[in-house]
Amino acid sequence: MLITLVEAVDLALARALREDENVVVLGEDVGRNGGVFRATVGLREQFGPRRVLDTPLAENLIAGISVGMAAQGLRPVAEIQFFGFIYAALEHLISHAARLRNRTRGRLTCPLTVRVPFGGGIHAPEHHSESTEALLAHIPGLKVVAVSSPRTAYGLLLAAIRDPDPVIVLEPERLYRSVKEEVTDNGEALPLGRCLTWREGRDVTLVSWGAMVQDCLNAAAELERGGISCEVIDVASLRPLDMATILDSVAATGRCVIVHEACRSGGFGAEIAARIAESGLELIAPLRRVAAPDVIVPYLKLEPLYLPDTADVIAAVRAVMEDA
Amino acid sequence: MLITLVEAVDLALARALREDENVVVLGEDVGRNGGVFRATVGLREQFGPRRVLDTPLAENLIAGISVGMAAQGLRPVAEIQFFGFIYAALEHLISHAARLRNRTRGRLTCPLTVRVPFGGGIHAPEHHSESTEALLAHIPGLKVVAVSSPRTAYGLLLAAIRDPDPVIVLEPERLYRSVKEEVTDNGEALPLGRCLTWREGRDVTLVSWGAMVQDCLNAAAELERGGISCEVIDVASLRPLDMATILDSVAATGRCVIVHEACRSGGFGAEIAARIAESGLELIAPLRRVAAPDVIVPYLKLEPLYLPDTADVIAAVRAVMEDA
Amino acid sequence: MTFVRDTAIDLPVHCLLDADGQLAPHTPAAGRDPALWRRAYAHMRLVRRFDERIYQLQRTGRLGTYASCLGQEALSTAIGLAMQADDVLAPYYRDQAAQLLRGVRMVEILRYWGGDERGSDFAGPREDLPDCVPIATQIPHAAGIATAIKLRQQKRAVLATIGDGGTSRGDFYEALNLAGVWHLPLVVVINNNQWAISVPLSAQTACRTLAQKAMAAGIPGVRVDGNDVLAMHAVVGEALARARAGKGPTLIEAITYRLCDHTTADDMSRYADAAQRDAAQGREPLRRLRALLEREAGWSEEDEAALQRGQGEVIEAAIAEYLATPAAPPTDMFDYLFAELPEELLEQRAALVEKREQTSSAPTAPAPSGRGGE
Amino acid sequence: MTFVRDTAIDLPVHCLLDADGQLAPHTPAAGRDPALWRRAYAHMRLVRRFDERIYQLQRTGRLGTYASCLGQEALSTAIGLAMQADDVLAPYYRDQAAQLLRGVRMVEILRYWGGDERGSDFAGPREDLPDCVPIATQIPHAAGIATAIKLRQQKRAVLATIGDGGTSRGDFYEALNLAGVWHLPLVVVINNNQWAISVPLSAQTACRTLAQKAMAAGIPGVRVDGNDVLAMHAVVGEALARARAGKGPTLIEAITYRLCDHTTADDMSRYADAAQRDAAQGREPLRRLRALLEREAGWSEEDEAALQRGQGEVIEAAIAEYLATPAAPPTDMFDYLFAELPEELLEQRAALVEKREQTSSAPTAPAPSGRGGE
Ligand SMILES: Cc1ncc(C[n+]2csc(CCOP(=O)(O)OP(=O)(O)O)c2C)c(N)n1
Ligand SMILES: Cc1ncc(C[n+]2csc(CCOP(=O)(O)OP(=O)(O)O)c2C)c(N)n1
Ligand SMILES: [Mg+2]
Ligand SMILES: [Mg+2]
Repeated sequence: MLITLVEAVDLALARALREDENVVVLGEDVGRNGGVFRATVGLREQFGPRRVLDTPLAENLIAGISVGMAAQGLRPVAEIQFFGFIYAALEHLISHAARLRNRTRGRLTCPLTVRVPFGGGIHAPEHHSESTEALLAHIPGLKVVAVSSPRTAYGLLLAAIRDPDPVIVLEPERLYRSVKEEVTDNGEALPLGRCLTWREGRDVTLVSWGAMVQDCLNAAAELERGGISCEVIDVASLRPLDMATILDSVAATGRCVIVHEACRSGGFGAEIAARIAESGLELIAPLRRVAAPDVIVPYLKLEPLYLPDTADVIAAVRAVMEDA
Repeated sequence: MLITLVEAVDLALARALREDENVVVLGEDVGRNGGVFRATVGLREQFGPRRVLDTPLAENLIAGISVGMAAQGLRPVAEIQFFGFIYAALEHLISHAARLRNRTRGRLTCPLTVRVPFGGGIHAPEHHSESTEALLAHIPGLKVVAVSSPRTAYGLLLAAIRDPDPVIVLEPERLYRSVKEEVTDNGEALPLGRCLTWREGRDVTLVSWGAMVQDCLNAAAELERGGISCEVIDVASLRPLDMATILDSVAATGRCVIVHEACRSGGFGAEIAARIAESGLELIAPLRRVAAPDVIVPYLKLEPLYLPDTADVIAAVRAVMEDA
Repeated sequence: MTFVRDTAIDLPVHCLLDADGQLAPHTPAAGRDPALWRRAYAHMRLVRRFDERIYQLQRTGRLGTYASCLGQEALSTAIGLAMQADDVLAPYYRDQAAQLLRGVRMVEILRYWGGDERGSDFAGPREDLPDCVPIATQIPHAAGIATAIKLRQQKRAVLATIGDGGTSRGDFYEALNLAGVWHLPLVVVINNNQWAISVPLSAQTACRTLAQKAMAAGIPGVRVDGNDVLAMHAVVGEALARARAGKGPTLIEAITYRLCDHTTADDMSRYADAAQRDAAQGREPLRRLRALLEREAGWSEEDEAALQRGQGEVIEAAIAEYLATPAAPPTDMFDYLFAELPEELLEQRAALVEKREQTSSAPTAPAPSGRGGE
Repeated sequence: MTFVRDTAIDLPVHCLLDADGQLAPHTPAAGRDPALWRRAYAHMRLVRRFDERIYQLQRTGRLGTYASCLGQEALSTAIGLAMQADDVLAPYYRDQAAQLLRGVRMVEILRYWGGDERGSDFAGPREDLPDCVPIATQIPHAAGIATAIKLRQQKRAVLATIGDGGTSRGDFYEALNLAGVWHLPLVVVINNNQWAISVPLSAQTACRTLAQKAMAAGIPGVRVDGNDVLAMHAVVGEALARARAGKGPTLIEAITYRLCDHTTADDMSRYADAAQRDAAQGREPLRRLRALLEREAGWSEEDEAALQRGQGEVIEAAIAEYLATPAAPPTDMFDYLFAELPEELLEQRAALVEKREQTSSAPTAPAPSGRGGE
């Protein structure tokens, strides 16, 4: 069926709830309300209030109880309403979820999924457009995936829920309703830890995740017309990172532009750039990053100028083509 | 006088308390006890309980009230007892301290200093040896400095306290008492946002911060005997980052090894590597990073094998010398 | 014998002006002053009208997501009336009424909700905190401000507001506990409007009252009818006076009802029972104060009409000023980050200027807001 | 009239066995059973001796920083005795007594404090949480476990412990509030040992009692003499039975005194008054239970000597096993990170193996601990 990204999330959640009685969905407004983004619509009605829990308003608590639930073998799927509110949950994610298996040498584990809408572009209030995923991607013991379309949302979310370890799933807010795709509800997960190459190309490798994948695809289509051929890689899984796919592509094209919505410095693009630099690959032109500037996400009036966009990607590709 | 790093911290705090009545020291056990590391010894006796405050046990609260105090023009100097406990404070640091000036277009500001012992090597319990400074270095609106010796502790801490914006000061636990240095209590701050070049060299640029600076210096001394000349740069200020000094050095040596104690992937070394890669500098050999592996800091029995050390730095330098 | 017993206590709900506009016999002198009634009524009326207009602006794409304060004007008005100029307000996002009384300009409020940081650069109350979005985090800030005031031995108070949902977050308890042990000049007012977006109070806590949460901090907790501006004024006034006089903090639970969607991005009909809302309508604050005014102070239809006419003009002028606000320079996003822009960022700032020039057609006014989450 | 009033309540401190070893007349039958007295006494004696030996091991560099439970053995022993095997314990770091009763082995405890993760792979209580270092974070975990139990409609309870300092952290309140509203089978026991490192309770909160913090969650709060193992056993037993029976959560404040430095890295003399500590010595748990045993159950010097001899052997055997523990393979730091090691990390793992081989002289036993902070 042709559905939006948010519908794909809902579909995957329903599938997961159906196939495993240990799956429990929890968070603020996920039950009666069906989620502020409508990602959990109908789940409470269908699976009942023991499977879909409206929690009190406390992100630290949501993460903390999820760890305890997971230690008992449940598979909590927690929603943090917006990425800007995940900070209060970090202690439990970093100091506990990521460590429970290691700390107990495998006696207790933490099969937890945390879903978080991230990124800007929906004209939301302050703190509703953050994308500081680099904070999570630095933490040993966490897996971090970013979806970029209805299909990847369905497949990666299912993979995350079935994974025996904690996985953070980042869902780009501005793609929730803006793209539709044919999704078959066949229960097939996408693999974690694998890049997805959406477009093959000869001249430049574009590496991206989340909402910016769409900008990369748009840019590639536009550049094609001017005779520049871009390979578009959707990192999909920030950690574990499938660097082999990226390096193979960059080895072939000799040029790389890394694109993310988060602010530049210390963004996860730096890690990819560092690994390319360490690899010793001889590039035709120095790699480039397209990213937001190192400033606080502005309120909505200035947000359009802050967010990197298709034009920025195109400009960067042109620049690496000229650099050589 | 010849003093340890922790004594230098104490000295700088006393100086700051003396020179500005708005300076207030706060945290867990900083008063009556003089701090669990003894970094605040004597301050409560000297400046009284209105200037040196023992808070209840709550890192989120410490950060939160510091924002409020700073908004009133005080200059709170908060201690988070160990870096592993800063996670609970992140929401206030990221969503408020870093943003107050911007959010109010300069009406309210946040002249806050947060001191945090970080890093391993003191055989402490779990969570007492973390160095996830990359989380902070990614946040627009925060300044992040790492001290590496008694003198830099004194100078950078004073600079941080006098700075009109929030500054996180990272103090390496294993250097607190292991090195002594001549420090003059003259109230002279070191500049924020400047690398410190501790040793000049021709062949390789070593870029590091915190405790690893000592390892780099040790490695450089050792390598010198074998005829390899290393330039040792102490980044000192992760944000703002003085990339010019690093790039100048790397341009001259043509080789770079970035050294940090934090785990490799998504560590702040990645940002430095990315900027070198973007710079287009032609290196003689690909840059390398020396870092901890991407695993959870082990308990003390395995910690020695986890921490990067002088031997790792030497090995990396030898490797870049051979790579060419 | 059993050791584990219920330790619930009963706290009365203070009310001076009942739902029918009858004044309680024990109303203190201040609450009997028709000048206060008129001032409070006029302000609540202004806020309600302003709120409606903001809602319309949002619906026509001239403003971002907006959180209405419909039906909750009394509590915030009482706060604004009870506070002194040198007290400090740490609001959440339904405190339009208090903010206006403290000197925040309408156009500033419009700019804030319109997505313009300049809206929080209040010309008036320079020390007040801006609206706080991350729930409950304003309470530690308020405690920090109160700490500064206490350390400096000033006779000022800090007042922070929070929703019922916000009382579930650690920030709230941690800060109240500190206020207790440091005996801070802090008043925390809970707007218990019965909902946190879609989560009803009964799913938020097992406490029969939110005021009793004060006991976890060893401080007084008081319940008051938040739709009764006179009781609110009396209670908040007393708590503030205590704070200023060094008598320590107070927690106030003000009982209201959210007579509107959570924000413009919400649809209350999805989760709320219409009958409950209708019942709450009967307790809303304006009607009852108007009844009192009519009965006891000769308030007439003409008075009402004149009031509304005057207010309409004020509001429209503010809206016109808002809509005519020149766009902020995009470089503002760099220029208020630090006291001084680090060299590191000069290049990025220059790149922004360039991008701006290339895309001078870029929309700087907000596009109509879609389903922006809450 | 005034509206703001003190809302303090008085909660009695339950005590059955007083400081002189006298049994209260209202002691329930279970508390009158000499078999319980003997079992509790023997265990507390074991724990005290074990604790002393661990301290010595730390001082001679064979173990990392250690948190003693000296003088607080009763509370944890009572917990261990009152819990059923299929209940779940979420301990903090002074629960050696309860852990041992639940089947955690001495050698596991030694390994944990010796800096070896394998110490938390309990052979015994597989569902119990390991020691929790970040203060108060175990309380939400315990609430999560209780949620799982409740969702699965099992008749089990979860018991979590926390220090008095820990009650200042948001985690504590957030989780209690949830336990209240979800009616979870959770018992939280506060070891109110009067100190959080150097911070006395009076600087931690203005509350007269910590039990009253339960009122912020709408759940029962009980105070008990934590050095009275019989009262503790009765209260904890009742709370656990309630939890298992679906009657909801309980908060228990157990009043003790930390008769030791905070940890081996601390020096209490820097901040604590020796006289206060001496006074507390008179209320310590072992002496009073022994007085009861001697008076009412014919406990003799010979009984005592035999007990101590037997226990000494058990402890020394555990220590010998600890010291003979083969070093863990360094690759363990990779091998328990995830169910399956991601490819990404294979190279790093190989590098570690190589480094290990090159530096086979690397110390794997801990060097003597310096001033390791707390
Ligand atoms: C930390 C945090 N989590 C979630 C949100 C999203 N959110 C905005 S308002 C709200 C409900 C607040 O309810 P309440 O505190 O009762 O205040 P009310 O809106 O009812 O006045 C939520 C969950 C937020 N702003 N901050
Ligand atoms: C989140 C966090 N902050 C700080 C510390 C350091 N620390 C360890 S124990 C302790 C005091 C705890 O006091 P209390 O809760 O009363 O327990 P007690 O040790 O007295 O039994 C502190 C501050 C920590 N472990 N975790
Ligand atoms: Mg509410
Ligand atoms: Mg204690």
